[in-house]
Amino acid sequence: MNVATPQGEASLGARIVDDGIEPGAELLKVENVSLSFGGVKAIQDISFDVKKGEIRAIIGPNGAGKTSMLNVINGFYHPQEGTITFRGNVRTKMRPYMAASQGISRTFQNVALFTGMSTLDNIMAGRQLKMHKNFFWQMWRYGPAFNEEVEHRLEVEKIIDFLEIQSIRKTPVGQLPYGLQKRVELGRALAAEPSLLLLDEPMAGMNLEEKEDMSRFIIDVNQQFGTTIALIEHDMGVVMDLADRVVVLDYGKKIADGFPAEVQASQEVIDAYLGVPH
Amino acid sequence: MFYREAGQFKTSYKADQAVFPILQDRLAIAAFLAIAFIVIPYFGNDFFINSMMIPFLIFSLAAIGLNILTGYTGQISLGTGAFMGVGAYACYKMTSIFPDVNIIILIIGSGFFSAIVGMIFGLPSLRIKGFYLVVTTLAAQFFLEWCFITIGWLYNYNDSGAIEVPQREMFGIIITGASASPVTRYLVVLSIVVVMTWVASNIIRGRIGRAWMMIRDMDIAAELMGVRPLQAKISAFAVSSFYAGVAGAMMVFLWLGAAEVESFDVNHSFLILFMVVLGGLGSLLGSFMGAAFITLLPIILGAIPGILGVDINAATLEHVKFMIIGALIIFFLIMEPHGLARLWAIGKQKLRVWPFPY
Amino acid sequence: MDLLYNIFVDPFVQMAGTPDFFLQVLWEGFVTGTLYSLIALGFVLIFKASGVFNFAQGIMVVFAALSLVGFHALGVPAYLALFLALAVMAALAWTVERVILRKLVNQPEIILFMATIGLSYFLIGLGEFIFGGEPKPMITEELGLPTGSTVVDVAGGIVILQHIDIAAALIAAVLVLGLAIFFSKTRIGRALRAVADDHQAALSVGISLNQIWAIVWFAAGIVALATGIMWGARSDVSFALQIVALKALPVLILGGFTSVPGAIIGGLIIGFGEKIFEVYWGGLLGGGVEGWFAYVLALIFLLFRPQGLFGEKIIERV
Amino acid sequence: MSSNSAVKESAPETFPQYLNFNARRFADRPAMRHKDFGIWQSWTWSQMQDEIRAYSIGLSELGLKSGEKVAIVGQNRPGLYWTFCAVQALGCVPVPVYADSVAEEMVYVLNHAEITFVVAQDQEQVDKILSMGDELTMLRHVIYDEPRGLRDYDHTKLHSIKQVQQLGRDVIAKDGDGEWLKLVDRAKSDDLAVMLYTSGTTGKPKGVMLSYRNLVESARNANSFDNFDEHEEIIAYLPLAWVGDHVFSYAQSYLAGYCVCCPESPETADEDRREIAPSYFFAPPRVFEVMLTSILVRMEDAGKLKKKMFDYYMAHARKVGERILNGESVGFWDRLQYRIGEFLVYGPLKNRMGLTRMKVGYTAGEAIGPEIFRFYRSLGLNLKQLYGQTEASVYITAQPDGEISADTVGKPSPGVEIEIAESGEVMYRSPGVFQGYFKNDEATKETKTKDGWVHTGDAGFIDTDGHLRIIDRAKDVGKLSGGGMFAPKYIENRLKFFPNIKEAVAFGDGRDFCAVFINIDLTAVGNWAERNNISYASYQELAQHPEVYKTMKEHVEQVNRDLSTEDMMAGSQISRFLVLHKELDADDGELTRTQKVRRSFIAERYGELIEALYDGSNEKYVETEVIFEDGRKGVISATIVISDVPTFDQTGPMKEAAE
Repeated sequence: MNVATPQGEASLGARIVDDGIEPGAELLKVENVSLSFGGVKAIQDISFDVKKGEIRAIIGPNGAGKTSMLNVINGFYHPQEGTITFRGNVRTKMRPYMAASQGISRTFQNVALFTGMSTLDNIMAGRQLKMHKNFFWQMWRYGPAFNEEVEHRLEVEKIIDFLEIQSIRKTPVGQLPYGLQKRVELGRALAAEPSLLLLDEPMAGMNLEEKEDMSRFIIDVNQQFGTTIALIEHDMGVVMDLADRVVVLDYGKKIADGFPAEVQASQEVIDAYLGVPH
Repeated sequence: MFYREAGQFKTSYKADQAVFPILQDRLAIAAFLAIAFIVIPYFGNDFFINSMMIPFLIFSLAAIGLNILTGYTGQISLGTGAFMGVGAYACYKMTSIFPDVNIIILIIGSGFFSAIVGMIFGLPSLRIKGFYLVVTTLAAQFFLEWCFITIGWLYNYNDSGAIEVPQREMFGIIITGASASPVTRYLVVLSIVVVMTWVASNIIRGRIGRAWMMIRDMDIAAELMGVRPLQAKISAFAVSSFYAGVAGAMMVFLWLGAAEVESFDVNHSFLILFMVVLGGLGSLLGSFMGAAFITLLPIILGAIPGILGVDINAATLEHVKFMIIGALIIFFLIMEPHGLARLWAIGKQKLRVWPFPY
Repeated sequence: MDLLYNIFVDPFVQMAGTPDFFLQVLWEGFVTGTLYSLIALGFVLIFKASGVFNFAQGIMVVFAALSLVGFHALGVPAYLALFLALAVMAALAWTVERVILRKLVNQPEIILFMATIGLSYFLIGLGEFIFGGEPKPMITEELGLPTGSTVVDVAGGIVILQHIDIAAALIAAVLVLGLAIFFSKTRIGRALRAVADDHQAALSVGISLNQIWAIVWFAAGIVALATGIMWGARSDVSFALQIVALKALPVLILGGFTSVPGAIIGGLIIGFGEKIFEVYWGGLLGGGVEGWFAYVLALIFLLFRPQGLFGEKIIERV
Repeated sequence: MSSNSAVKESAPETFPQYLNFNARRFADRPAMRHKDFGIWQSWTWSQMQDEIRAYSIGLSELGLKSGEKVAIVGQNRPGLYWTFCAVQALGCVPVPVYADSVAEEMVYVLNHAEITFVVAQDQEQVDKILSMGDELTMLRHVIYDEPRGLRDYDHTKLHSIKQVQQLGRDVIAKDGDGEWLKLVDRAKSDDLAVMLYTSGTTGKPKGVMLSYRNLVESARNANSFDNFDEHEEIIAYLPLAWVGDHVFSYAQSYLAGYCVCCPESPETADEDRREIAPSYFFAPPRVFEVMLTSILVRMEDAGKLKKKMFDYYMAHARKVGERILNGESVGFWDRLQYRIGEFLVYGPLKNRMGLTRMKVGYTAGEAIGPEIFRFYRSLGLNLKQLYGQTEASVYITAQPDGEISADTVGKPSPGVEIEIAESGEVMYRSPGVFQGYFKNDEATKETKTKDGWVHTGDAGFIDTDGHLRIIDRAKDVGKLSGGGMFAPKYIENRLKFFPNIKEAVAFGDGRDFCAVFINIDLTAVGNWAERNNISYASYQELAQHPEVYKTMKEHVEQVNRDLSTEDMMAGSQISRFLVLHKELDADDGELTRTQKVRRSFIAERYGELIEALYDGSNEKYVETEVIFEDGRKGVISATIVISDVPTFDQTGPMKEAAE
C-alpha cells in the first residue's frame, strides 16, 4: 500500500515576485527608442514606462510597431537609439536569454509552443531558469536533479490548477485547440515567475467566450501573483476593460498614453483606428 | 489489450515521472533484460552473438548518440562515423600509453575525446542551421578521416595503417583481443549499452534534455525562456559525440578486433542517420529499432537464398541487398515518416485503449 | 619561423617562380570546378522546384553514364545509346515522382532527404546488378568528342590543355545557357520558376506540381548524363563518383541552394581553391587535403556569411 | 497519535470515535486520497486524524458551540468530508447542501436548519453564500476550502480551512488535545449525527435527522453484507448531500476503515475512476447507461474485424456470462470461450471503465434497464440493485450475491423488516430508521408510525422468491378512465431502457389512454444521425426530425408489445407520444437535483402539449421559457409533432415466443 505524505498547497497569494521594486514604482522605462530595418522605420522615438503591479496595454492598428516594441523590450531587437531601463538598470546590448534571466517572459502572437512536448513539459520548460542541477546530477535520475524536478513539478501543477487545464496535462500541445494552446503558453510564461510579463495579442483569433476566459486569467495573474503585465492588443474593447494604462502606437509613433478613458477620448486615437480598417 | 492500467495510480511525482509509469511496461523491460542478460548468453551461438547481437548493440549506442543530436536537439549531422573513429583511435592510443588501466575505463574514457572534437565541430551550429549544418559535419567527417590516415601517431605508425586490439583482461577474464570469447564481449557491450541508455534517458527527461527539445521545437521561444542556444547545442554535440565515441571504441575493441579508416567513413555516418530516421527521431526505443533494422536486415537477406536453397553468387547478393535496403528505406519513410518508434507508439496506444479505436 | 615561411611566403614564391605551372594548376582547378558546378546544377534544379535535397544526384551521374556505356556495349550505336540513356533518365524521373515524391508531399525536408539516400542505395544496387561493379571506360571517341591535347606556350613555359576538358567547359556553358533560356522563355520554364517562388501560386495558375517535379528530375537527369560523360572521359565511370558528388554540398553553400549562377561560381571557386591548396599547401599537411578542403572552406565561409554568397540577410521574426 | 488517545476502550459509537479508533488500528493505511496537482495526494488514518482534530479544535476556537448546525456546500473534496467529522466531534450537526442548488433554495435550507457556520468549497459557493447576506440571520462564519480568488475578500467572517486548522494546531501546541478527546468520547450513539435535506419531488425540502446509531448500524450491516473491509478503495463523486454518498463515502468508510478517493474535477472523473479502479462502486442507473452508450458509440467507429470480434464475444457473454458469475454450471467449451473473451474483450472493457477491481457494484435510485444491467453482469461485474431511502439510512432491500435479477430490488437488508400495506405501499422498520424531520412533526407523523414503521411512498409487491419489486410511486399510481391501472414510472422506465431515450414522462391518470413525452438522448441519437448523414443544427431540430420520430415510434411500439403481455399493465399501452423540443433540466425546475422527473411541475408547464396529446391534433406550437447556463433567461419556441402508435391486444405469455 502506497501512502505518501500530502503535498502541495495552493498558496498562490504568497508568490508575489520580489524584484526589489516597490509596487507602483517604475519597473520598465523606455526612453526615445527608435528602431529601423534597413531604412524602414518600425519605431520612432517612443518613450513610456511600466509601473510595478499594473497591467499596461500597448495598442494600435496593424503595422503600428507593437510587436517590434515588444521585441525591443525583451532584447530580440536592438534599437538604434534610445535607452531601456529595467528594474533600475540601464540595459546594454544583450541577447534574449538575458532578458529572461532578468525576469521578463512573454507569449507570442502566433502561439510558439514546443510542439513536440506535452502541456506539462511545456510549462516545465518555463521553469528552465529556476532549475540549476548540473549535468552530473542530471545523469543519475535518482538524486538531487530528480528532487529538483519534483519540486518544480509542484510549482507547475499549481499553474495547471490555476489555468484549469488539468484534463490536458499530458496531451501533446500540437493536438490542442488554439484557445487552449494560448492558455498553455500563458502558463509557460507564468512558470518563469516573471517580474514583467509580456503578452503579444493574447486574445487574437479567439471567440468571445475564450476571450472572456483569457481576460479573467490575465486579471487573476495580475492580482494573485502580483505580476506586472504589458500586453499588446489589437482589439480596443478588450483592452479598455483590462488595462490600467494604455499606450497607443500608430505607424511607429506614440499618439496617446494614459488611462483607458483618456485614450478612448483622444481624437488622434479615434482617427488612427478609423483610418486603418481592421 | 495487454495493458490493464486501471488501478495504477500515482501518489507521488516520483512515481508519476518514472521512466516506465505503466506496470506492464516495467514487466516487459524486465523480461527483455532477462533475455538479453541470461537467455542469449546461455543459448545464443557464436554467430548470433558476434555477428548480430554485438553490432546491433554497438550501432544502437551510436544511434542513440546521433538521436540526441538530431532527434532531440534538431541538429542534423553526417559526422557520426568520424566521431566513432575518434573514440576508437583515442582508445587505441590510450591502451598503448596506459597498458595497465582497465580497458572498460579506457573505452568509456575515449568518449571524452570524441566529445571534445564534437564540441569543436559543433561550434558553427550556433550560426548555421539545417542543411548548412550538414556541410560542417561533413567537414568534420572528411577532415577527421584524413587525420586518421595522415597522422601516423594515431595508429602507432603501423605499416598497415590499421589499429589492432591488444589483449586485455578484467578479473582474470579476457575481454578484448583475439582470444576473448564472444559471450564475454557481448556481456560487456550489453552492460555498457544498458547503462548508457539509462543515463541518456535520464538526461533527456531532465532540465538539459528539455532545453535540447526546446531548441529543436522552437529555438526563438527557447531563447526567450532563458535557454542559452550555444550551451544547449554544444552540450548536445558533446553528449552525442561521447556516445558515438564509446560506440566507436567498442566497435573496434569488442567487435572487429582491428580497424582501418574505412570503418569510420561517411557511409557509416549515413547508416547511422538511417537508423535514427527509420527508428524514429526523438526516441531512444527508436534508436534500437532502427539499429536492429539496419544491422540485421542485410544478415537476414543474406541468409534467405541459403534457406531457399538458391545459389546466388556473392556479388549479386550484395547488389540485391543494396536494392532491397534502399527500397525498404523508401517504403518505411512513405509508410511512417516518424519511424518505427511511432509505429510502436501507435500500436501501444491501440493496445491501451483496446477494444476501442481511440 | 620556417613554418610561417612555408605557409605564408613559400607558396607564393613558387607561384611566381613557375607561372606556367601555376596556370596549369588553375586550368586543372577550372576543369574540376566545371564538373562540380554541373553536379551542383543538378541539385539546384531539383531543390529549386521541389525543395528536395537530392542526395542521389551523384549516383544519377554514375547511373546515366553507365546506361550509356552499357547500351553501347550491347552493340547499340553511340548516338542511339545516348538517346536511350536519356530515356532511362526520363523513366527514372517519372518513377521517382510517382513512387517517392508524390507520397512524401509535405513531409519535413529531412525525410525527403533520407528518401533520396534510400534512392541512391537502390540505384547503386541496381546499377551494379545490371552493369557490374567494375569501372568502365567512357565511349568518348564514339560520341565524337575530341581527344588529345594542345600544348600552349605561355609565361615562359607550357600549359597542357586536354581537348576533352575544353569540350567539357563548352558543353557546360551550352547547358547552362540552354537552361537559362528554358527557364525564361518557355511556358514550362516559367511554371518552374513559379513553383520555386510559391507552391500555392503555381497551383492557382493551373500547373500540375507532379508534372513539374517529373520535368525537373528529368532536367537534372540530362545534366547528370552530361556530367557523367565528361567525368567518365577523364577517369572512367565508377561508383567512386558518388563521394565526389558530395562536394556539390559545399559548392551549394557558397553559391546558395537556389541559384544557378551561384552553383557555377561556387563550383569554380571550390575547383580552383582545392587544386591550388592541394598543390601549394597540401604538402605541408602530408597531402590528400582535397578530401576535406571544400568542406572546411564552406564551413569557414558559413561562419561569416550564413546566408551564402548570393543570399539576402535574414531578419528573424517572432 | 496513539500516545494521547485511548481514553475509552469500549466500542466506538460515533464517527469521531471511529476516527480515533481507526487512527490506532489502521494508523498507516490510507483513509483518503484526492487527485490534486496531478497526483493522488493521500492521507493515512492517523494523518487524517491530525487534520480533522486541528480543524475541529479550530472550529471550536472560532466559537462553534455544541448543538449548532454547520452547512457543507460543495463537491467531493477531503476538506469537506473532514468537516463532517470535525463538526460532529464538537457535538454539532453537519448539514450537507446540494452544491448546485440555486440561491433561494439554499437560503430556505440554511435558515430552516438554523445554520451558524457554512463550509463552502470555493469562490463560487462563497459568493453564493455572501450574496444571501442578511437573509441568513444566524450565520456567523463562512469557511472555504479552495482559496483561489478569495484573497482580497474581507476576512473578518471568512476563513480558509487551513487557517482554521492553524488555529487548532496552535491550541494543541499550547494545551494539548485532551479536552477534545474527552468531548469526542462523551458523545452517545443516540445523538443526532447529521441532517440530510431531501430534495423531494414536491414541496419544500425536509431535513431528515439521522442519529449515530442509525448510520453506524446501517453501515455495519452493509459492510458485513458485502464483506467490506479496510482494503476497499472507492471513488467519491456523488453529491455530498445525498444520503448514498454520506453512507458509502463517510459512514461505511469509517466503520470498515477503507479509503475514499476524490476526483480532480468533474471533467476528469472518468479518467480518475480508471486510475483508482474502485473495488466498490456505486452509481445511479444513469451513470451505467452513459458508460454503456459511450462504449457502443466508440465501438461503432472500430474497424470491421474488431467490431466483429466485439459483437461475437459480447453475444457469448450474454449467453453464459451471467451464469458463470452466478456460479452456475457451464460447459467446458463455453467456459473456455468466455476466458478468451475475457482476455480479448471483457477484461479490456472493464479496464477502460476502471471497474477491473470492482468486487461489488450497486445501482439504485431508479430502475435500471434490464439490457444495461445484464450487459455489466455478463462481463463478470458483480453489479447489484438496492432499494433505499434517506429516511432508512439508505438500506431497505439489497440483492444478495447469486440472487440477482434486473427487475427486483432484492431481499430486505440485514435488520430490516418489510410489509406491504393494503394500498400496495411498501413499509419498513429497521435500526436505520430516521429520528424525524427537523422542525416538521406533522410530516414525521405522516411518514413514520408510532411503532416505527415508515411509509416509503412506493407501491410494490414481494414476489415468490421473496424479492421486492417496485412498481411506482404510490401516489403516482392512478387509474385510466376505463379503470385499468396506470403506473407512469413503470412505463417511463420501459421507454428509458432504450439508449436513444433519455427521459420520458407518461400521462393517463383519469384519461382514456396513456400518452408520453419523450426526451431523446443527444449522444446516442446524435451519433446515429451522424452515421446516417442526418444533419442538424440544434437539439430542437434533431428532436423534431421525422427519422427520429420514426425510431421513437418503433421504440414505443416495442414497449406496447411488451406491456400487452403483462396482466396488470396491458391496459396502459401508449397510444400517442411526442418528442419534447428541449431537454428536461433541473435548472428549469423540470427535474429534481437528483435528476428525477418532477411530474406535476411538467404537467403544469406543458399543459398545452398534454391537451394536444388528448385532443387528437397532429402538431402543436409552443413557447417555453428557459434559463441558460449563465443564468440568462430566454424563450424557445417550436412546433411539435404528435404521433399515434398502434396498441396490441392483451396476449398471454404464450405468444412471447412467437416474436
